Amino acid sequence: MPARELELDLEAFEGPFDLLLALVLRDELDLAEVDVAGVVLAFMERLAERDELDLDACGEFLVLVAALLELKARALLAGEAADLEDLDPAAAAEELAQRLAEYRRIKEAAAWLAERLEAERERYFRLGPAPLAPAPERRLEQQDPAALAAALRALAAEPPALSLAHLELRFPPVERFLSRFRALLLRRSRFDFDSEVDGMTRLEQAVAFLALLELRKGGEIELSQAAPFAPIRIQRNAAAKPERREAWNARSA
Amino acid sequence: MERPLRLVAANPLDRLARTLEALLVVASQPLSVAELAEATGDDAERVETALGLLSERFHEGRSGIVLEKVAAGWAFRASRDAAEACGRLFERPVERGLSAAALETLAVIAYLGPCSRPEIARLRGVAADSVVAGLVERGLIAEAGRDQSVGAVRYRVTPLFERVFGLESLSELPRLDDLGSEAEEIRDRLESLAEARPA
Amino acid sequence: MERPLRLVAANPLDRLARTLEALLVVASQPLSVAELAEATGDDAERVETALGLLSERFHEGRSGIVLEKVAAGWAFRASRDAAEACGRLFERPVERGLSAAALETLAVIAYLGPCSRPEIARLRGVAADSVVAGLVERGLIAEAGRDQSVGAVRYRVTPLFERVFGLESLSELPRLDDLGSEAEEIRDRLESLAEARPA
Repeated sequence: MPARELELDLEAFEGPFDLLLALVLRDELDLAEVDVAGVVLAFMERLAERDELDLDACGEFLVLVAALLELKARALLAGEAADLEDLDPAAAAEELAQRLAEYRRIKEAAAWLAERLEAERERYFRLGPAPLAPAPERRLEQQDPAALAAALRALAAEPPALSLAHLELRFPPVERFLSRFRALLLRRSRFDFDSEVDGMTRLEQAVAFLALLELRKGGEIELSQAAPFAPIRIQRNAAAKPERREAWNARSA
Repeated sequence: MERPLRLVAANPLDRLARTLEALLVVASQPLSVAELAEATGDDAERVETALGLLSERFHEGRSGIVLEKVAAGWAFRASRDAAEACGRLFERPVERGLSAAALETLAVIAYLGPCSRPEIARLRGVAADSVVAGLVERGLIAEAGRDQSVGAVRYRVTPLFERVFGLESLSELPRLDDLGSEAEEIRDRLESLAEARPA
Repeated sequence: MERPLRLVAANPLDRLARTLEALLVVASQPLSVAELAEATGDDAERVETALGLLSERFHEGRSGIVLEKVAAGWAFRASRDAAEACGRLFERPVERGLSAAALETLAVIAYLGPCSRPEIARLRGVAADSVVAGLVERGLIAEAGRDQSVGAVRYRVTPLFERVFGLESLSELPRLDDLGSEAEEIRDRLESLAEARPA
């Protein structure tokens, strides 16, 4: 089951995770009341119920939770090109306010359309041709077959657009953290996750954590944590030798 | 003349006639007396009488809208006086080109061979129903049996398609060697792209 | 009263009006003045005058057939008095109403002009795919080429949309108020929210 379908039962919200995000984006849910740690705990509980680590689900979850954290930090809702990390809180608040106002206007327009539709309920008109009308003949000029080739070529060359594009996040590749941690493990048999990712953005921290899960899945490391929210300890697995793996990033999750 | 006119306006039969007018102008096929009676909640006899009134009003030579009784029922048609103008209305000018959606769909079917609507939708990443219906209506594609596994109707290009694109046969389509030498190869490529594309 | 009637009947403007009636009763969508002028071989100004005559005759409350100006053209429809009878015989184009998601999506497309699913999703904060497919199926929106940069299919509203919502053109949509105080209000709320939260 995808992470976005994760059922949540929080104080402020009950329902699937993706609905929570949608409500937050639409300003229908007060973000201050959303317990992000509760979301994480719910996910961890579900993970614990399973024997196998579902890396795809983890990746998606981390991406979504990172989105939520970024939102909560008021730095998410930047314009297409703006670098999120460069946004100061005031600019981010401005951006968020603009975006919410934009959505409000759309809702107003939708309400106007709904009223209009109701008012026009009594207007019946014919859909389709008249019963005794001649069938219109459509003629087409001679066409160039090169247009067909061009159409297919364009379809075959179409760049894949980003999923979750509306969240407008930029994801650093997991590979970057994989190499970094592997290099670290060559020098040290154990390290502390929190101190390694100190100073990174939340998004980078989330992707770094994903890299940890990947290393653990491959049996390269062991993870331990004394208590929830205590520092995460990483220990090199003596049996495994660090090796290069295929590039993998959060976007392909 | 004023007085009888007012009387007619107040007459429920005239009211019924107006409702019938309304029904007939919305209908896409001739309506029977039974259908009209049911829709108006009136009896067949009164509907017949009202139709008689309307036939008088919407009569050839008197009105551009003519009420006609055909085998299946009653329907409005254009008066014969307007035949020439109607001819011009329905004779559409020769169209210069096809929409991007139509061209893409034709390209998929022409290059990959018979495809079903679900296949076309998957490859293009958008629903194909209206585009396919439009191309069928124009005679550029036609049904070609059903997909073996799913049972969906498949479509092929028609001889008219070949004429419009000036092709003796599909083997004359411009080569797409950069995409793949075989239709299968091109199809695989499009499919993997479609999968990568957000739904 | 007989005499003036005959005179009117002999008047070429009335003849033009009858031809227009005929065209409008067989047309499958609203006809623009230009289309009517071309089909009748008459000039636009005279067509407008004749349409004025017809509007008087085919007027709500006076006739079961009503002439209306809609979707950048002229079309006949049933009078509102006959809505109940019509409801027994015909389906409305938007029979079961539209969901909130569908209305929001229509609003985005109608106001912003052609846009793609990712753009709609960005504005609404949720994926738009099934909603868009539903609106295409109902004929309220249609494909309008692909986005130049990303290659996503873009959508526009159709003349049917204008007709269903009874709009002469999209310019009849109410102007949405400028952000103004609302944006400020939201910003204030965000700021107080930020202050209330530790670090």
